[in-house]
Amino acid sequence: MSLVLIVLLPFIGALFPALMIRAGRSACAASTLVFTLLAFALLMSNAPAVFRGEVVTASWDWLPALGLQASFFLDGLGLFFAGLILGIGMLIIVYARFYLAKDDPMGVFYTYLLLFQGAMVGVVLSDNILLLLVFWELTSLSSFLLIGYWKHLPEGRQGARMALTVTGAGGLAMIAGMLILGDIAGSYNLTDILHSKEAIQASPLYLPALVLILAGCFTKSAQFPFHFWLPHAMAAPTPVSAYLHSATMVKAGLFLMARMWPVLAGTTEWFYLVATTGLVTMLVAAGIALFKDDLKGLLAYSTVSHLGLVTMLLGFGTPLAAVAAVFHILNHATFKAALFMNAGIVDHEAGTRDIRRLGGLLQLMPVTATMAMVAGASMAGLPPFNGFISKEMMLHEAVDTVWLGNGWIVAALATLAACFSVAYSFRYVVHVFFGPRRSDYPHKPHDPPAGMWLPPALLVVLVVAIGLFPDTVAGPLVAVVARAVTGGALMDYHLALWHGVTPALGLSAVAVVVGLAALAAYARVRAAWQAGPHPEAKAMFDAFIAVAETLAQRMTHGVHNGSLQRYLAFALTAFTAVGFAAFFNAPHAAGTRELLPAHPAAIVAWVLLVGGCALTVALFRRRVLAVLVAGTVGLIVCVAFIYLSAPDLALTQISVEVATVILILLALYFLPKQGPASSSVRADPVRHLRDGVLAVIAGLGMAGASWAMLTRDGTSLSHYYLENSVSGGGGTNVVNVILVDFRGFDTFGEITVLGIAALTIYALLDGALFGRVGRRLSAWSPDLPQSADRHPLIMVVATRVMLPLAMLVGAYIFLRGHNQPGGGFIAALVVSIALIMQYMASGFGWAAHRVKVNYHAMIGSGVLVAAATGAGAMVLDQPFLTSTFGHFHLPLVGEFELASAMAFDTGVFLTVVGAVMLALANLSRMGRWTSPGTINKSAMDVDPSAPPHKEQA
Amino acid sequence: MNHVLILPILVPAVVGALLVMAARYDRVLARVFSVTSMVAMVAIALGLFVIASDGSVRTYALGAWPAPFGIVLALDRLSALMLLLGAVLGLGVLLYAINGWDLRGKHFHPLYQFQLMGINGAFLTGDFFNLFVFFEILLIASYGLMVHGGGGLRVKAGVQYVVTNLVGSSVFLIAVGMIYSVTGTLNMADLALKVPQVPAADQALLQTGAVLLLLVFAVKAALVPVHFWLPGTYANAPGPVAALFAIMTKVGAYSIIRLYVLAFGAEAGAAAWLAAPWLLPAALVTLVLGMIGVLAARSLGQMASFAVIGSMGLLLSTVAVFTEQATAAALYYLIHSTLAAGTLFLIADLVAERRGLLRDRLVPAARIAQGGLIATLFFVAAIAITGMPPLSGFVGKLLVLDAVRASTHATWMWSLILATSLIAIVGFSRGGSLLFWKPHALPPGPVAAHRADALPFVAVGGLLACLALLTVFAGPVHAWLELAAAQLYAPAGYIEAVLGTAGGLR
Amino acid sequence: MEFLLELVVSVLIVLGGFFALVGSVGMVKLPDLLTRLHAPTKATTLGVGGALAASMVFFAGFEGDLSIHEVLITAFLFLTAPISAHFIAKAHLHEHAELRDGLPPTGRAQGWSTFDSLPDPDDEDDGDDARAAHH
Amino acid sequence: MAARPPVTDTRSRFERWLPHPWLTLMLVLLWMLLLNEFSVGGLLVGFVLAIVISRLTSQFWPERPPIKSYRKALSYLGLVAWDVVVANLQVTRLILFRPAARLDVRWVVLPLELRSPEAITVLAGTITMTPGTVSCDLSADGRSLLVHCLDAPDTEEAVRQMKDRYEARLKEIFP
Amino acid sequence: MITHALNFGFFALSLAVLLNLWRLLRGPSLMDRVLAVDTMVINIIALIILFGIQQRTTIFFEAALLFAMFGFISTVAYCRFVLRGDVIE
Amino acid sequence: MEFLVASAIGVMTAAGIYLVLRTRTFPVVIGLSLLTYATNLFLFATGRLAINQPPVISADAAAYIDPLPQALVLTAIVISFGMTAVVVVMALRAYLETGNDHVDLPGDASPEASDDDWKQRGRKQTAGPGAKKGGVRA
Ligand code: NA
Ligand code: NA
Repeated sequence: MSLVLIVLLPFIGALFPALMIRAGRSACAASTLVFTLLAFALLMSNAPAVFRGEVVTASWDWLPALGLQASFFLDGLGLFFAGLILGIGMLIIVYARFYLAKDDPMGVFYTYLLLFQGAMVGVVLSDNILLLLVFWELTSLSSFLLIGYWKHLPEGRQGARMALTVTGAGGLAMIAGMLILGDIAGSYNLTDILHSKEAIQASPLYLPALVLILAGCFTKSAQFPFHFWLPHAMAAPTPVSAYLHSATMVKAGLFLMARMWPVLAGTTEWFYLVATTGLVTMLVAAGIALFKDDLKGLLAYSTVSHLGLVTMLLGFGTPLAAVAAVFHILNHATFKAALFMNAGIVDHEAGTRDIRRLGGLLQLMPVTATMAMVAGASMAGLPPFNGFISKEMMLHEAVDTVWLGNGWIVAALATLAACFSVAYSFRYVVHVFFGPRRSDYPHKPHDPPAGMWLPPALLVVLVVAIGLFPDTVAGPLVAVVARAVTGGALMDYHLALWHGVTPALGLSAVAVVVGLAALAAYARVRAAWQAGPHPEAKAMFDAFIAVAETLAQRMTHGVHNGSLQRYLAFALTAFTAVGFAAFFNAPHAAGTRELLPAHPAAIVAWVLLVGGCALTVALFRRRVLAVLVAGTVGLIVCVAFIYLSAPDLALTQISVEVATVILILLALYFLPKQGPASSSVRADPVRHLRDGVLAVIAGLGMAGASWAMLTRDGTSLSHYYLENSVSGGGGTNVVNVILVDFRGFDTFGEITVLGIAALTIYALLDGALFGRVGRRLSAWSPDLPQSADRHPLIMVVATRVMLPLAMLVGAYIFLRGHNQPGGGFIAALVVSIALIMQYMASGFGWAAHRVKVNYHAMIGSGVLVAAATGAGAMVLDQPFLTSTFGHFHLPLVGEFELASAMAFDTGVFLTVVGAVMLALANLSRMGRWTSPGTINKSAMDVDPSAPPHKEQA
Repeated sequence: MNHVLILPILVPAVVGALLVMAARYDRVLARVFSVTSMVAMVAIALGLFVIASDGSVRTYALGAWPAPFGIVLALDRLSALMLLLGAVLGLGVLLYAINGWDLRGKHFHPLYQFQLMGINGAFLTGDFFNLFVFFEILLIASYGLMVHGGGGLRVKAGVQYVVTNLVGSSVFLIAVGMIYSVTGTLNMADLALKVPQVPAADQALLQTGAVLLLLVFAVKAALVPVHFWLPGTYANAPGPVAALFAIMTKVGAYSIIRLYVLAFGAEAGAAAWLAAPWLLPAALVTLVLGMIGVLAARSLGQMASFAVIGSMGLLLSTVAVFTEQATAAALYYLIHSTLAAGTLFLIADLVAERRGLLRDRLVPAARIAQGGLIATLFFVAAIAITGMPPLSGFVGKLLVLDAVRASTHATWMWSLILATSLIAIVGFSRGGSLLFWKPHALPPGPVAAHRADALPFVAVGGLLACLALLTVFAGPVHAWLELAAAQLYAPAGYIEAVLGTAGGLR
Repeated sequence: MEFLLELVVSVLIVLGGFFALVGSVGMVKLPDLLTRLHAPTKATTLGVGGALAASMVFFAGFEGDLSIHEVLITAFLFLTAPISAHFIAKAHLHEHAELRDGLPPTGRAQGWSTFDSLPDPDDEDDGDDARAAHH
Repeated sequence: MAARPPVTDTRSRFERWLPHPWLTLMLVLLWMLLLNEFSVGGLLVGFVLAIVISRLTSQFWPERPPIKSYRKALSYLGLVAWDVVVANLQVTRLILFRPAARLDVRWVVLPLELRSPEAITVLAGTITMTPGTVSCDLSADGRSLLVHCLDAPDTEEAVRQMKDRYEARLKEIFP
Repeated sequence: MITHALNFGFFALSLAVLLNLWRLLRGPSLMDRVLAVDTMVINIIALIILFGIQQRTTIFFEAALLFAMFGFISTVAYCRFVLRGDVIE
Repeated sequence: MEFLVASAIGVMTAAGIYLVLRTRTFPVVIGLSLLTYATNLFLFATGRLAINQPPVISADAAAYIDPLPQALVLTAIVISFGMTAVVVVMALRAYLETGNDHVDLPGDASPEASDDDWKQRGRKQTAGPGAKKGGVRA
């Protein structure tokens, strides 16, 4: 369980700094330190077991179906890395406390740092490779935050994004690789995978898995050609660089290669992929490092180079190389973290990290300079420091390595890299600390406070100690780590400063000599370098991202250009094409149903309909006309419904038709009455042709489908409805019984739709009365000449007569709907339209004043009545909308029927009247808004029977 | 008679009606009604979730008419899951919205209730014409919500949204008609029995109808090439409304899963697995186009919109594999992407509300009030939606990758899913950097004050917490979803439950 | 008796069809809207009246139902047709402002209502009304 | 709303429930026509509906249409019905047999003595439905009617006929 | 005999409706077209009635009634639109 | 008869789609209503065609048409009525807000979509007797 806690502690700790910042910077740092320390102590408490050769584990089933377990294990490798992460972490925490400026949000920094720390610890302690992936990506995310910590710096933001992009991409590749690997091994648990070497290496999926996993490792560890992000991540505060980019995160890739070494290494593919990449990285980065003027840039490329070195060693695939790799990881962590902190001190105290502006700091910052010299020498691979030992081991392995049949090339290139390494290391020391003192340092340099130099000093001590007594100081650790890496392969190695005169020593000497010579001739070397081409990876990356963004934008905004016509054309083409394709992909046979003869009147109706459609299309720019003509098409459809035995449909359609016409005309008052010339066929014949072709094809499709359907017999449920309508639904109009009973739930939904439509319309119109639109409306005047009489006498009289008549008809249609064509909906439209007639004749002001009903409430009560009718059944423990009916007998009146469906239909009626009236009345209110001076109090413009010029009520 | 089944539809309907009638003038009353109703819906959904967890299918015959003649509601695990998801998202978004958004136009609360009524109905109904009705309810309520508050672009985008959906509704009816014309039924369970019996001569009509219906659902689910409505709609809708709309695309996905496994699944004879060849390529293209859109987005809302499109592509490509395992993975991803997208839209609104005329456009501007907190929330939401660990997006992606392994198109799917993840990461890091980091590079000016109300942050935080829970309890959740998928792929239980529904007294 | 009924029904149908046709022919044949207006208002209305009367007689005579509800439609059409015509004429006059000069004077102080309004607008006294929300 | 006093109802209870008793009766009659069959139940429903509807709609027709003589009104209806048939024959003749160029189209102004809006409306309707005339407009003060004649060589005669035949009779029906 | 009369009726009314269509196509003015549609509606009512006689059913009565009512209302609405622009003011 | 109905559905669909693809909201609305007619007729036709077999139970009826499609169409008509109303009003609001009735969002695709003809119209005083009268106050 303590393993879980080790991983969790940093995450738990991450909550505190950000919240504790008010308690002070030191308290903040202290809390961070405490959690790290706790974790470190826990880790160390497990160390003895590990050194005994045990493997400590902890596990919790997270997502068993996937094989994702929150399981951790601690072996030598894990212990080593976790120790590194937490140990250096503590130093960094202390260092950062002094490094960060007053106005840097320190709490946030420590939070990020702890998040990162937790993620890293998670990576190295995960037993489950899917869990490892989780932490792996978390390191990318937290490092993104850390690199971008100084939000105001463009380099910081860009560096963060670049790092995230590159490592994120690698991480994604690794997901695939891990999933393949787990599939081959049959488990995602490392402990299982590490025992499946044969199965894995024999699998045809070995190479893809390897490549994908390596993609993750290489990006994370900044291997060529993915190395470029690391130097740009140096925009981060130096503690971050020291921590992430020297000691920990970049080593995650190395860690994973080491972790997987037992199962993945040893194949040709592994060797050529890993060793070559490492070699190239080592060489290229070392070369670049020599010419970096930014201290951190130099260190960054140096880091890349050293990471390449380790990678190469791992790639060699021999146990000894693996030991060397592990040892170099340790050594590099010590001297490089020290150097980063050192560079940070220089930057902090001298005010610049530019080597060209530095020099002569030896006397001013003696402590700093001393540390730089020791750590730098180690980096250069000079004895008696730890860097020397592992470099020797590396050269030794390199000499033994045959690359594509060539026995010397690896050694030669490794030596060349070592030359560069010596040169840049010395450049760091000499160009910064030696030489004449300058008078133009941005700040006055001096050694920093102890809190800042003590952490690197501690590392420097380690550098020396390991260098002098490698076997004592690091031996047991390296042994236990190496055992973990190599899977316990037996090997014979000896950590020591002096191995006698070996080819490696000779190569080392060559490297020192050549390196120093290069530094001596730095000016000329640099000139030569500058004469050559240097492809700048960042520029290429930026260009790549820019191209990607541009392409993405072109594509996205080119396709989604806000054009509804295009959207609809796409959609309709899709519907048509898919429809045709589906139809012709499936078997089909012509129908055999006996056809109905065509009544001559039906043919005439057909002519009318086709003519109406054609005319609508031809006249679409003359809008009133288009409404009128399209209305005739609707009329013919009504007639078709009548002819084809659907009286209810005809009644509904005609009612809806009129309400729609009134609504459209009301809206058209404000809209342009004529479509613009630019929308005419002449203005854009191509588009019209295109649309026409699409329309005709779609029309043919619909006609064809209709024909196919109409000419064949089919089964249906109709018999049930016809049989049960009277006995079960209490009505002879089967359509109505379906509507209010069998499928009353549809109708309940349908009236809700109407209610919502009205509410939406109300909200839309009400919102138009205020603000900008409201002001526009107030300033608006009609765009067509208006006749003088607004409320003609004859019309007023006519509508007065019509209103009771229409209401009577409405009541009639309502009451008989259950047994004959009709029903609540149609009745509601009849009544609404009759009411609207009053508005039309006598004006909004006059009519609205006389309508005492609140239409909102009417809609709500309609829905409620329908719902209550339905819910009434629930009281009797029947399902919602269960209907009941009964025949009653009263003297005189005779027999009559009462059905709960009537109550339901009342709900329908109320909702529909409310909805139609709310919509239409509010639409007409808009018109009043534009000319408020014309509110009428009297029903008609002039009443000749009234005394002249006297107000009428 | 278990009346709980009708409550997810009845409660919002009644509350919506009451809101129209009674609580119209009183904002406090309206909010109390609305929130109470949403809490009730969460409770009801939880209850139904528990009920459905025993693996049996519950039915509710409206009007006591037996299926296939009457309309039957059916509750299985999938329905229960969707109801719960909708209710949780709905509650979160409502808590966000009652901080002022609800007052920017009329009738926000009733529309909201009706919206949920439509969504819940779509998840519960076992009748595909009734499904049409509930689609229309949720659509028309969404029209109202979409244009809530007004504004030129919003209303114009609203027109586009409405027109597109009206065309979609027409095709819905045409497709329903084609299917009815050869099978003579509207009940989905009955359809599952009728489809295998459709003679060869009628197959063309049946399959055309089915494929058109698929395309209609694809419109709702924003699948290429019928996805065009989404970016304009979501990016221009009020923030909370866009957040609620995150569940609406899932209605399309739900319908596809429901109908094409039940009625056009293994037993469907000549029409077996009809949807797969159409769905998979379209979904993959959607995935790519969506994620590319994330990179190209000009505003946070747009970015979230394209992320929704991309996630729908991922979701439906997984569905298109049509295996139990893939469906379970898809459902997990569905829960995740709904909550993540909803949260992201709310965050976009938090930003937009604080940046004046710039709204959430991806251009650097002065720092905003509560910027740090919002940036953190954004970071978490972005992690979720791009599928980075440790949140549910990552788990979902792993599940999906694992589940589609057996598909013949696995290589393609893997490559596209992973590559588009990268694009999304690049896009979101770009957006976040621009919105939250770059302001620090500008000369510091006064930060426009903004009410630091807790409620919106509670809402966003609550939704993010749901994502965290979804991650932590991925194991049990996925186990449940596997059962849900297994239930889907053994449709006999559903069919028997629906068609065996007694007709009450009759 | 049956023959007589049949005859009556047939004659009514034929007359109805004939008048309806005449109305529509007139609408096509006559030269301008105002003259065209005469045809459908009268002939077509009578035509449909004939059909309705035929229906009434038919159902009363042959089906044994006393079918009188056709009266309602007839009455309705006779009430509305002149009003439709009146407004079509007014709208036509308004659309063709040039016709105004050809109109005879009203013989009153005011002109025709399509073109002229009363000088004293007696009914525009409260502009607040429109602003008052109409719920 | 403040500017306008509420529409106050000063009528008696009888007037309120039966604001237009004749209208109510008319509605009952129409209801029976709609039902197309006689039953006591239907009649009762008709009465209830008629009363409710006339109560509901009375706001929209506040002034009772005062009809002085229902007998004369009925005979007027008969007259008009006859004239409609005649009118149709005339128009048919004109349409079918008279070339359009030979029509003597004229405007005629009919000064009105009628004052009640209902009466004017009925007159205008009658004129439209009867021989060769369509009423096209009212004067702005509602006291002249503009009539379009399809074939009226003698406008004086036309005016006289309209006044004598219809307006005079209407004056006896409406005040 | 009624059959023949009906045939004539159908013929005459169909022809009438076609003539209405012709007027609808030709116009020239909006009001001409409104008149054409208005007349068409009335002719269609007659057709419906004759169809009812032919089929011996009164089930289409309400349709005819509503056609009459709504035909009138939409005609008036169009006229109002032309006269005032605002159908309800 | 079947051919007439099938071809009518096709014609209305074609006309509807053509109009739906126009650049202004108004023809789009008209197109939608034509499309709705086509859809409703199609849905109705799924019950196949029959003359004088209305689904009203009566003693002397020989056969009945399938009533279910009719009920479905009724629902569809009502719903599309609500939808049409909303789209009309939304188009109106969009016009009031943006000053044009173009269906496209303003952008590169359609320059016209950013015009504001409302602005120009607001200034133009329309000479009409009624308009004049509106301005006079007693
Ligand atoms: Na319905
Ligand atoms: Na009905």
